[in-house]
Amino acid sequence: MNRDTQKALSTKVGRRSFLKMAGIAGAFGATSMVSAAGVTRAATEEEVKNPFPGSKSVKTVCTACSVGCGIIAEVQNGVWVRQEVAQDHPVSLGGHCCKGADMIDMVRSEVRLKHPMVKEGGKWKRISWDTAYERISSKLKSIREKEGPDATIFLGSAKMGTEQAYYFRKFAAMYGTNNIDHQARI
Amino acid sequence: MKKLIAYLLGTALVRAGEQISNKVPLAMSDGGASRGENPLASSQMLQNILQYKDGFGEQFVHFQTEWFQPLFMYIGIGVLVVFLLHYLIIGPKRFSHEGRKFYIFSLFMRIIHWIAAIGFVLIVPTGFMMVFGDALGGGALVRNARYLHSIGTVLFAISLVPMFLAWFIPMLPTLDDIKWLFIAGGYLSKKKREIPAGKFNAGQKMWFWLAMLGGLVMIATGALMYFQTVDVNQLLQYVGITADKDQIEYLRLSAIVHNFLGMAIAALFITHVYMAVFAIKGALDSMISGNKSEDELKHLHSSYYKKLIKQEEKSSQ
Amino acid sequence: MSEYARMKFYCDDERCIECNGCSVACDEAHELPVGISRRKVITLNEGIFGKEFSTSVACMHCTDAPCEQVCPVDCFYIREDGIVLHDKNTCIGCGYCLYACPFGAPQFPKDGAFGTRGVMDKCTMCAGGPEETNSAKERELYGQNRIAEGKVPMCAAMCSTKALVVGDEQEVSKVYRERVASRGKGVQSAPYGWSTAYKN
Amino acid sequence: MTNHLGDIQNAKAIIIFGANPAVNHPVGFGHFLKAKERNNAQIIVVDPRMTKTAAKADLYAQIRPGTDIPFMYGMLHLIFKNGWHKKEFIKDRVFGMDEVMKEAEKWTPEKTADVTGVSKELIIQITTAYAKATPGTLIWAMGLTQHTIGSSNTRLAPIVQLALGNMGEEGGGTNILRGHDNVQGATDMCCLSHTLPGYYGLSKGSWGYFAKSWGVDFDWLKGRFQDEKMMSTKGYTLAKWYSGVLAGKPGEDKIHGTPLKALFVMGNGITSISQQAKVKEALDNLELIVLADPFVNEAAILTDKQDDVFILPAATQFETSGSVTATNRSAQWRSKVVDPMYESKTDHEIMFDLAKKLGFYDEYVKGMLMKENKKEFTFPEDATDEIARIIKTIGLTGWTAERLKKHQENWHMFDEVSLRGFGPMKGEYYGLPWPCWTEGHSGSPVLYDIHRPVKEGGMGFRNRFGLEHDGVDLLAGKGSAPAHSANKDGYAEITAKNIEEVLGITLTADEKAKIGKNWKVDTSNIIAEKCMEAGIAPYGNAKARAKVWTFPDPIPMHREPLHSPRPDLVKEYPTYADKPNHYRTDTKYASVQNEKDWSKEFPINLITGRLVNLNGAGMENRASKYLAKLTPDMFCDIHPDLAYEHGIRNGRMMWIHSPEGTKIKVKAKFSYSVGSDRVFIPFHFAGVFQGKDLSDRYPEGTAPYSTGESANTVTNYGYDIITQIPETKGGLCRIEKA
Repeated sequence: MNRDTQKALSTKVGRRSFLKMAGIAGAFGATSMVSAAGVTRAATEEEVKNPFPGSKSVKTVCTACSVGCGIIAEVQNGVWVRQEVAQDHPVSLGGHCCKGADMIDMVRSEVRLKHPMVKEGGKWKRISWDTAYERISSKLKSIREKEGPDATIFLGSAKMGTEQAYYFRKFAAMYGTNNIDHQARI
Repeated sequence: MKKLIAYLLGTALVRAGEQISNKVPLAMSDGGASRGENPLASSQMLQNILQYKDGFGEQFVHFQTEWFQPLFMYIGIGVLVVFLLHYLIIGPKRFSHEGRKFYIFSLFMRIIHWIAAIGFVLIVPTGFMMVFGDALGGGALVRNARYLHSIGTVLFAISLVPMFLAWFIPMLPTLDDIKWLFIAGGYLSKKKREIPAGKFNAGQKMWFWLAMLGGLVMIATGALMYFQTVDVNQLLQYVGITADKDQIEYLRLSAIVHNFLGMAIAALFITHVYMAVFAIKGALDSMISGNKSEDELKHLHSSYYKKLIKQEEKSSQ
Repeated sequence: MSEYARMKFYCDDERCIECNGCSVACDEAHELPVGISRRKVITLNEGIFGKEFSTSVACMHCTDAPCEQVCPVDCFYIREDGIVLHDKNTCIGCGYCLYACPFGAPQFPKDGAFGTRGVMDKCTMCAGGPEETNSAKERELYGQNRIAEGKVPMCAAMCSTKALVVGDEQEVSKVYRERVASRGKGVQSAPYGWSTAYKN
Repeated sequence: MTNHLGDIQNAKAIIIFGANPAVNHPVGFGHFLKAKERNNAQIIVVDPRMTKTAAKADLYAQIRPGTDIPFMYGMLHLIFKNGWHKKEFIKDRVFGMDEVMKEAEKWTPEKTADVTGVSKELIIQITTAYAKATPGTLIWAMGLTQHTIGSSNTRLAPIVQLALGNMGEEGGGTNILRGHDNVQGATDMCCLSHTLPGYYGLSKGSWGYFAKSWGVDFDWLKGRFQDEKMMSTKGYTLAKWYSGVLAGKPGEDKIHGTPLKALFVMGNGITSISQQAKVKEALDNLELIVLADPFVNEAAILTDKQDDVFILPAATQFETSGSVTATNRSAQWRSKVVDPMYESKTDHEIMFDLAKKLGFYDEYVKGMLMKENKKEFTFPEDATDEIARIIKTIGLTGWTAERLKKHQENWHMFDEVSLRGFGPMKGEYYGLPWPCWTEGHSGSPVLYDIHRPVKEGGMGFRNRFGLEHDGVDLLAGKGSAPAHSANKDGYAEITAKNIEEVLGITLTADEKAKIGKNWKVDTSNIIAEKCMEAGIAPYGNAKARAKVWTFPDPIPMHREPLHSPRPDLVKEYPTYADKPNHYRTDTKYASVQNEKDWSKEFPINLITGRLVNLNGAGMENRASKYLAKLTPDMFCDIHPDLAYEHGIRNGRMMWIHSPEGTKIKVKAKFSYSVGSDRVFIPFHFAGVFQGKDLSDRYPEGTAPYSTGESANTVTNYGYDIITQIPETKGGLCRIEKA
């Protein structure tokens, strides 16, 4: 079968741009755009450059492990639309393992908890934050009064930010107990 | 499933099977193939890259790019041209449809035949559509043709077993067939004479055996290409055959076989249609009503006719 | 032709650690259905010291791509930079490209009519497809078009150990030669899989 | 981690004990591979399992679980015998090495081979390769710590490095790979039951310092506690909190303190800690369970408790901002990507709201307002500054929110290998690895490095345990001070009293009035500033202790795991005596080990570990379809030979039984990565308990894409003698076909 590649190229590829790219080992080579003549309307600069017009890039750090790989998050209208590559990060050089590559999915996961819940009589029941706070604090208060502050244990997290971890420790201190721990213990 | 097969095949094969599944695959991080998932995603993929030239891959590419489309074209056009010429030069055979009728095909058989026929009517043209998909521009048209191709196959597959069981005895070769072949069934002459043939002539037998056995192969290869990830090694293991070719090789082989065999079947299918509809006027009627006229039977299936008459005489005595 | 770069993939099996970063980065970037992995990481001889190695496999965007040759509906097209793409509107999902492919790259989701096999999906080297560049339609059918944005394909950009390299043939060869030389372990003529993909 | 990931590229040899960076820290492992390419560094892996890391190694020793100490002593034996140790370094900078030498003499290659199961030749080969290539870096992770002798393991590894003079060197050091993204930060902030933030102890003095720094009255704070004694008593730990609930039940460990009634968990996968059956029982017996997580904490699924189980949707770290400390002590600023999704709230918001309800909100947040006497605070920036203001012990003074943000904005201005900054970031190291003594300090990329001045990250070892012990000087030897130091020798930690003498300066009266008692509580930061000028490390310059005289084993000693496959060695290397009141609970050692010969009934070593696509208890990753599809089922790596003995087939189900009588049902996966005397299971699964599928218990629409048995249902009893870290890497089990 003869294939008219040339024909395919001129009709299908005509309006896109080619570039000489050196996407190699972290080097984000300069891209020289060599564009071919268009058959239909040429894509505007904005369309070609940014599929999410008006989005902003936010620098942040992966939450999977302690390597601390950089992440650039593209946010459009308050929605995290794309996880970009932090190719210039000094430790990760844009690299990610599968967990890191999937951070955006963790945030957007469909199975996230969506509202506070309580188990009552073995059934999960949706409650408001106010109700949750009210019920938790009154229960904590009564346990604290009856059994003392040491009848409660606080298990914090190595997934918190440093400030949050500090405030978690402080929370236990002001609650009045040293029953506090987190994953560094394992 | 395995238990059932074990029961059917006896324990020896099962023991063989056990040895196979206890055999340690060298590469176990295979994307789940060892857990009975997609065998196409197995670690064998890597070896396949290196062994590409040794396997059917290059041959498939060669056949598909150089052979299949032209061959189908020659066959399609060739057969049609031959029959057109035959029709114009020699012309159709005409038999008297007056007079006595013989009830040849039972209702059940006719139904079976027409199921198969509808199947073929779906399969063959859609097959051609896929082969010449580029000329048709691909897309939804050819994609739907592909789906119809599968649906046709289901119809054909339904008819296959009853048809085989009902007809395979009269379809067995006889001496008449050699004679029939020598005179090419008498189709090359305008003369009306008695052609040596039983209930089915040698041409019909060829078609029958090709459609049945070839059809089986077509169904198997087609189904494999359709389902793609049905683990062939596993299937072979169930019937006691140890094989360790990679899935993709089976697929490639299937594609090659399916195309070549498809050409033969397509050719004979067209022939069959031509014979039934154009070459022998009124032949179609026997598959509709079940009756064949005495004239036709006497000439085209002379041995069978004689046998029928003899039986008649016997029963009337 | 020479005016343009010739884009190639190279996976360094001395560096690949089967972290699946490339594979998930790809799944995620193009929001692929779960049944599809445009890129797979494969490990051989797992657990055997000195013999185990891993590598990442996807469409290599071959020279004279066999998939393009065998396609019965001619849905493939090859860009001047060597990227092999296809038109999903033309594809009929027959599977011939898979049989022709040495790398097992073409994938078939179960999203056709009546839950049957749908049209083919494969690595686009993040270059989208024939739809309008960066249009919603293009993204839906083929995923991101990072090449048009001047960005590195996702898998290589996110490779954790920089085992997977993509780019102009010259550049990739340079990286390859540098690594082979610095390891001081004999010189292989070309990266793994290249002789099959690029006939050189 | 004394050095940092990029610095590993400077190593000439890399030895990895009980860590699997190729799986757990893939991006970090890239630097290892580069060391191999650039430096021709040999990678040596000592691990019970042929891991993905070992696949890239030049030498690999398949060690018997729990025998790292014998292996390291075996190495030390050869090092000392061949004179490969750095004698000057040991003399000037190490205390107690002579006793280590004495112990090492016993560990001949033959002896070591017998105990560890590694051939004599390989031990010699590995030691030679490692000792001769300097600098060499030593890596470890959970494979070394999760043992009854975990703390001894983590002491002997640095001793090996000290003997070879690899500490304080670029390309050397002991590099411990932390697990979660902010284990380092959360640990520095001491969400721990035995310390206060910055590793300040629980003494009255520390509490006093914090009360003052938080702007609260000490007596008020004391009043929050049961009494002053409990204020200074270590609490229950994550590892053994269940004992606090189950106290008093027959057969349970006794407790010394109030029994637990309520559990408040924030972002902690407690389905991934050992003794799951006990954890479940404890959960069932609590009065209140509060679980705050972005996903369902599977503790809620595990428990049979029918009432008062609260699950609160917490925001992920991408829905808030703040700093996070990487494994190399570098802080990075996370900017907020999106607002909390759905109804979720950030962790701190939940804490603040609860503090309001519990009536201590004003005291709680006051620390953020103190620096500039503000009326309102901004979280987290003001919290970052609060931490910088208070935490001196590890030198967080320089970690102001402003500096950390600047580092993030300019992360492209740092070198990969040295972390050194360029341009606007000149004179600073990326993330200001602590100690970062002052607001102008560069950060310290390599700990204990005396080749550079203190203000550029140099320092000796900390003076923490007095000036002498048993008549031996604990301060560093002559000439072993950091470069450009006013004091060339060892010196004590800096206090208001000795500052003038050690630094050779005179303070003004004003300074004297402002200065704190010592460098740890000097909120005026005069001590640190003066020290920088004089090139003095505020914490002193002392010897590293190879011998810790207060520990049960002053120098690290081998002790067999509680459940050992070698009864003969149990007699020779018995474990500790049972320890009463260990973090409020009695903890069993000898009584378990001597109960019976466990190896008869449970002949197979059980090892657990991580998978690349999951982390921790795995909930957040199993909630991603792309990650879940990589390992859809819980499985067990088993050698085909072992499987064959038990009639287990590849891909079929099998049972694993623990000595505690618990069991799990998992899929067998044939693998050569484990020998035929051990099996490996990953610990990221939950949602199935002892063969029973619990997936119907997830609230609607929250079930992850894959569930499975928790490995920690069958990990054995056993806890570290110092830290109470559970022994999950050295247990026994029995397997059978399911």
